[in-house]
Amino acid sequence: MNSLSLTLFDCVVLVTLLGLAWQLLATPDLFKAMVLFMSFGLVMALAWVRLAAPDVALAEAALGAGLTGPLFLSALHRLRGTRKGERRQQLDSIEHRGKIEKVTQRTSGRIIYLLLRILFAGLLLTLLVHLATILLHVEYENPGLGVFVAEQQEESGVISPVTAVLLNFRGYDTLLEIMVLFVAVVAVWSLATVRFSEKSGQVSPIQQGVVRILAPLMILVAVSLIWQGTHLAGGAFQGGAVLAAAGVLMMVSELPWLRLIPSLPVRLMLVFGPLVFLGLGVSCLADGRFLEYPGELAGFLILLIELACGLSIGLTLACLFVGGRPVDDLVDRGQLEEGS
Amino acid sequence: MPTVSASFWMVLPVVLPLAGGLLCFLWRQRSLWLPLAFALVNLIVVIRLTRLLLIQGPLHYQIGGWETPLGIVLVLDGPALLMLLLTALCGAGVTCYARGYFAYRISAQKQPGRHERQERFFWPLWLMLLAALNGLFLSGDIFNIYVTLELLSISAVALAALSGKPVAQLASFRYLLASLLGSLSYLLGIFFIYRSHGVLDLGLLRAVVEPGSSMTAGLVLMSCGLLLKSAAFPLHFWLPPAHANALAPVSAILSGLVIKGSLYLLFRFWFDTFASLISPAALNVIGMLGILAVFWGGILALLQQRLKLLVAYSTVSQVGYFLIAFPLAYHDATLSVWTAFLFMILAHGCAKVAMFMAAGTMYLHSGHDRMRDLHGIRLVMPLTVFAYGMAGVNLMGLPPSGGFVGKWLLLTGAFDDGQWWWSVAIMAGGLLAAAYVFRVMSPLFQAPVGASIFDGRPTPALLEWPPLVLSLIALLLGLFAPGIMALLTANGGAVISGGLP
Amino acid sequence: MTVLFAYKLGGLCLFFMGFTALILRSHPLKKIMAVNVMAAGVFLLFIAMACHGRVGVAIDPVPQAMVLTGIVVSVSVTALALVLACRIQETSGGAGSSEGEHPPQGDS
Amino acid sequence: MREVLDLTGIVLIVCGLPFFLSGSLGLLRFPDIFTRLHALTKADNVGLGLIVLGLICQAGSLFEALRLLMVWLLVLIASSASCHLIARSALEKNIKPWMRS
Amino acid sequence: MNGSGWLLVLIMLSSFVPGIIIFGLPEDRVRLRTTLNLCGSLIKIGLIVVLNVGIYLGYSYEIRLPLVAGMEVYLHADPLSALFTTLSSVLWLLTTIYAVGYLEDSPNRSHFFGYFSLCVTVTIGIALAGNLITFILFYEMLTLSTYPLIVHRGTPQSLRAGRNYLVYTLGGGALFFLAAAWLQVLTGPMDFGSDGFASHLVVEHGPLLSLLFVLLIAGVGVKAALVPLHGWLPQAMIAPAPVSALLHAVAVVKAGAFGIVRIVLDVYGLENMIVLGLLPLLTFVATLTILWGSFRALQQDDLKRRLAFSTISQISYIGLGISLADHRLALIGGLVHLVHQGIMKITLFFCAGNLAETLGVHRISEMRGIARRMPWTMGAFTVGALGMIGLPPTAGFVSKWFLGLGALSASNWVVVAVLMLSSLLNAAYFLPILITAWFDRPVGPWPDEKNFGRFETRLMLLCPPLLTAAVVLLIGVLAEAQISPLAWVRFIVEGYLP
Repeated sequence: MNSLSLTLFDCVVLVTLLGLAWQLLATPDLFKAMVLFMSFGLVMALAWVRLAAPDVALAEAALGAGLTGPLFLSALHRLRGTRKGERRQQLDSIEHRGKIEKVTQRTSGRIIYLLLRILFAGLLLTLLVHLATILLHVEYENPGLGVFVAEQQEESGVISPVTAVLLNFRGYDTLLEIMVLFVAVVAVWSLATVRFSEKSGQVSPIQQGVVRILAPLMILVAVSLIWQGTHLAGGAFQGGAVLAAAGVLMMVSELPWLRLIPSLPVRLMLVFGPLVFLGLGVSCLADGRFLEYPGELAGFLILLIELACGLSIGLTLACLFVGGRPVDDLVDRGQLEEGS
Repeated sequence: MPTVSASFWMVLPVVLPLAGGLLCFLWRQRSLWLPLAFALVNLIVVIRLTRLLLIQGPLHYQIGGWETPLGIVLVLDGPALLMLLLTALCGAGVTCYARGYFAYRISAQKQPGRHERQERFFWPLWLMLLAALNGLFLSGDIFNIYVTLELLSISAVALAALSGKPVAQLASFRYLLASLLGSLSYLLGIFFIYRSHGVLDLGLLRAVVEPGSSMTAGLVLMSCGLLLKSAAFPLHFWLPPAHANALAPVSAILSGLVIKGSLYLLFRFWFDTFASLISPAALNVIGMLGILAVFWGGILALLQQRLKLLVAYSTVSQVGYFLIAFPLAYHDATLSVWTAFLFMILAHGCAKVAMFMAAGTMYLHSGHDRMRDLHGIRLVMPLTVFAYGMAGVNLMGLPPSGGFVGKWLLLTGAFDDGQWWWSVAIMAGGLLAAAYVFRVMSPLFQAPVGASIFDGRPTPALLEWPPLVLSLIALLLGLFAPGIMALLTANGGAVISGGLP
Repeated sequence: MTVLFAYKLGGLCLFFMGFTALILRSHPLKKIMAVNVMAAGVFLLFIAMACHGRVGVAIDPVPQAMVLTGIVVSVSVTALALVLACRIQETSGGAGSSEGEHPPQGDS
Repeated sequence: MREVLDLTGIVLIVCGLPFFLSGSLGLLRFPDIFTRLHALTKADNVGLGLIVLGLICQAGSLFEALRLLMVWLLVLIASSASCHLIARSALEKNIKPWMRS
Repeated sequence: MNGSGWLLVLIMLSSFVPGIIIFGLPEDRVRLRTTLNLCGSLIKIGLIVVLNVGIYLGYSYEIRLPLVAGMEVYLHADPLSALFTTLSSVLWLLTTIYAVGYLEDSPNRSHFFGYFSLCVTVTIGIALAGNLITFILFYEMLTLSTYPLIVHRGTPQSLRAGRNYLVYTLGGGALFFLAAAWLQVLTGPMDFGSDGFASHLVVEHGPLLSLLFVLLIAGVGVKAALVPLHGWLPQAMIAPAPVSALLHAVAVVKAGAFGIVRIVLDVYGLENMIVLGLLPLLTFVATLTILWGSFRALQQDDLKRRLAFSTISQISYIGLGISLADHRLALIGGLVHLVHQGIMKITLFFCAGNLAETLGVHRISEMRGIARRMPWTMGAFTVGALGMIGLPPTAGFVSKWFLGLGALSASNWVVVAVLMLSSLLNAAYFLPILITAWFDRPVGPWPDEKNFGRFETRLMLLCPPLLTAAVVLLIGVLAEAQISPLAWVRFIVEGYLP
């Protein structure tokens, strides 16, 4: 009975996932697609829970749904803000829409286009079926690396196996991954300057009040998630995401002091986590190997790294959401002169 | 203790540029000499590693001290070291050139602030890219390779968009999507491989790999991703606009180094790790794609009006050559084909970097790169034109360049196997390359007609010498062959060392 | 076992749905979303593999760690892609850019 | 004691479910944004409250019970605030409330 | 006995190093540049004298640099290469002197002389190449280093000529490269002078080897201007006169002809050539080229164009001699023509350059009575032209005499006829020039006359042709002397046909 209902639940989750994905990809309405995308992320988190991956579920809820959704929304807002008149065409030209339309005006063109689509769909379907049959028929009895993780868990200094893998056994991957985040921020900064909406005075007092209550709470949650990472689900990424969410909330509510944060402290904080990780890794070189934590200190060092990285990750994600460098960062000289 | 010291040197090519990138971002005022120092130190480290390799043979290094099935291993063997060497050399060249490039533009004072900003963001991104490349070549773990690939492509995209032109941004957006698609395909491939054997380490994989549909599916997916990332023929659509519209040092990096990363991986997977899965049919398909790429890229390069686009299309064409090496390697997956492949990669890397740098200098001076209107530029910057020509010799595969050695080895390989038809394509491609190289040289040699509007300032040494030196290295690469062979055979004869025994 | 297979199949379907949309949709935001859906599909495959459903065998944390890495990477790439898309819109529109940047010209 | 708690829990949860159902129905069937908000928040708050209470009956420790309660409280705050914001932006966009017509 | 291989390297460096230095010199350092050039070529000639003596005494000079498996750079001096080296370096000295005078006021001289030195270095490399790979190495580099010289003026015409040159030579180079790679796979790495490959291959791969021979000859034939592949040469006469001299006498065409000799004698070997029956093919192409070149030369009014077509025809005498190589006398005639043709043709081009530079005369129709204005130049021209026709006592007579004897001893009447016909044709296109220059009265002013004081033209322009004309007469008269090209060629032939 129990397993049957769970199976049913799984099926519902899966069907919802696929349906949502189909809808969000098919709908022409961008806003609807965003909303569907966020719900897609949440259902995804449910699926992770069902698949016994609480760490991933937390990360998905915080990052995949919690942060990516607002990212999309703010991007849409930004696009719509500049999207007036003839500029509307710029983005559509990415796919040479016009050409296709011209081709499809003729009957022969339309038929060929249709045939191409059928061919494409057929190809993909064949591929899908092929891969699925491989998954169904070719089964392997290898236990994966779980056995090794379990064997060496005690040496890793932490209790949670996922954290052990992330920060100790395969800490090098994680180091590079944090660098990916960092590069993303540098890239975003190189592209644009931050901007705030003009109507800061109109933020609802209720919103501000709620944010004032929620933000400290969220920071608390974030820290606890990071700390909890050593023995339960959680860790730097999840905690950082919650931290970022707090930041995003504050920014959306246009708290006045946020505009004034200068570039240098932000840069310091951004670099802090990666630098601590890298530095601790290198300091291990002194009497061992790169990223080889001395046995008794391993747990402490991992917690230290998680804290430092969690802070930086939070700030990184918030910066990604803001979508530009701080206003005082490398201003055009010409612009300054115009201003003065 | 020798092992500690060896391991110490092995992580440095990754750690140093990472630290450099972080510091350059943090500490902007010093970012003028900081990257230069890091690039040079990187070169020194790699040279030191070369010595270690020659003395000790291939090196393996477990990060964090964890044994292989679980931990990540760095592997340094002949091919990896050569790639590191290429990266370090070109990296040092590009770093010098970029400094000169930005200094020249900043001093022009046309758009105040703009070029300073570009430079400040260029350094951290470039150092991160360098770290990613080094990590990629050293890595012995398929998932770690995925992470380095991501780091590589995200910093490459950011660099490509740096110029701020809408065209460049559009191109880099496409580049981003293409490389994301490639990464995801690669990741899906990892899934199929991990589920078959439960290991990620390349050396262990090579030991356990056996023909089976799951493994094959994984390899195919991974290869598709890598082919997309290296702009193999039908998947090359993103490359020319992205490479041609970026800033000159960035174009050099993208064309000379970045696509080499995925190409190298592809070759390594097919002929080392998963060699037992490869069938002749698959190799022939790849070879056919290569031929198509050679011709398609070459013909399109001939049709271009802009210098940088021409050079970008020539990259498409050259990638074809690397793919032609695949079918020829099948019967003889040993020394000679690895040598041919690596020679071509090294030669093309240096030559393409030099070529884009030279093209960039011409652009700086004339404010455009329409080939018709570049006549007489030889008198203004003879060294740059000379560098361009020498790099072109490499692409044509004329002696004594590295391209010549590679082509010779490919040709003899083709005749050895009795697959002489590839040779026709190889030669025809060389002629096409000659055609498009001299299509540029011809106007450059033309006597100036009327008053040409060149920027009157003298070309700084930093803009002239790096391309010249790199192109000369590429040109004389053939003569360094004994040294390169010594590196390749440092393992006592076998080229590849793979993972831990 | 069958449920896990269903999840894997779902993952594959998501991957291919995303791929189709990536090719066919023209709007950049849609393309970015499609990539995210593809990524979700791959992650689903990994996690379903880790949770092999055999009694007495520990759940494999390595794929979970890989997926965590993947999620973080995909978030950062998504953010970059979104900003890039916005910038394309803004710079190609000429005026109204957030930086008051000079119209780009003669820039290689 | 155990059975009593279990039973209470089940009853509470079963009581909570109709609220969710009606809330969802309202979301789907109500004519305009304000009425939909009304249905959604009202029903969900009570429904969630009942379900949380039901779960508290199952909770192993006081700490866990407190945490569950916190969930409810936070959702209350968040949903009321977001409801307020949605309504506000609807008003700003001059969306007229539905009148029986 | 072994001489040091470093001598060969030194010979190459003696022109390479000045070349590199000259590239870096500023435009106005004329004197330093000239000094460097002359010193380089004098040192080179000195070294080559040492080399020749050494070879004559039986020393062997070689140096190897293995690159990758089956690929090594191998420099090796044998009598044949010594012949070519000597020719090129002596003519280089003269051409350099001439070029200094010719380009006195033109721009971009640093580049010009830099590339010029590179060209000669590479030509010496071709001469000293000891295996096919090394030959290819320098052969392709020759293409590259001559291109800037051809397009030196930068006019649209010269750019077009340069493009044509590249199309022909790079195409030929590709064929050559292909065939060489294939041949190496069949025969294994093979040094020159080893009497060709093992004869059992001929049995196994006869048709393939014939095909490869055709490809190889096509590859070198482009530079040697064999008939269907000669199109670039008349166009390239647009380049300055010293470059024409270089192309026709010192480097390019000669390298092609030298390549034919190497392929026949050293790659395939005479025995294999006879077994494969490929010699008649070469004879056919050579005769065709001789006749076609002469016919076309008849129709030209532009002096340098006529000389270019004459080169096409004359160079094939070498090929003709080689194609009858199983007969000693013909081989001697062919090889000695390599030298004789070079000296005679360079004389003619020097003179043509003088006419153009001093009087602006480019066309034969403008040459009426020109000998009265420039008697010395025209005297030298006359000697060269008579040599080309093959009249005694010039050098041309010697080579034609041996060729004719060879053809007779081979009883190849077609060749005999062709030789006679071509001599007639040569006379037909050279004699009118001489007649109009010496015996017509000048009409009106010269197109673009410059006055150079005491002499009819610059001294540096005048001396080289006079010198070469004297040499043409000398080696004709003293052909049987101890030290003469003929004697050296006999020495070479002893190696091949003992």
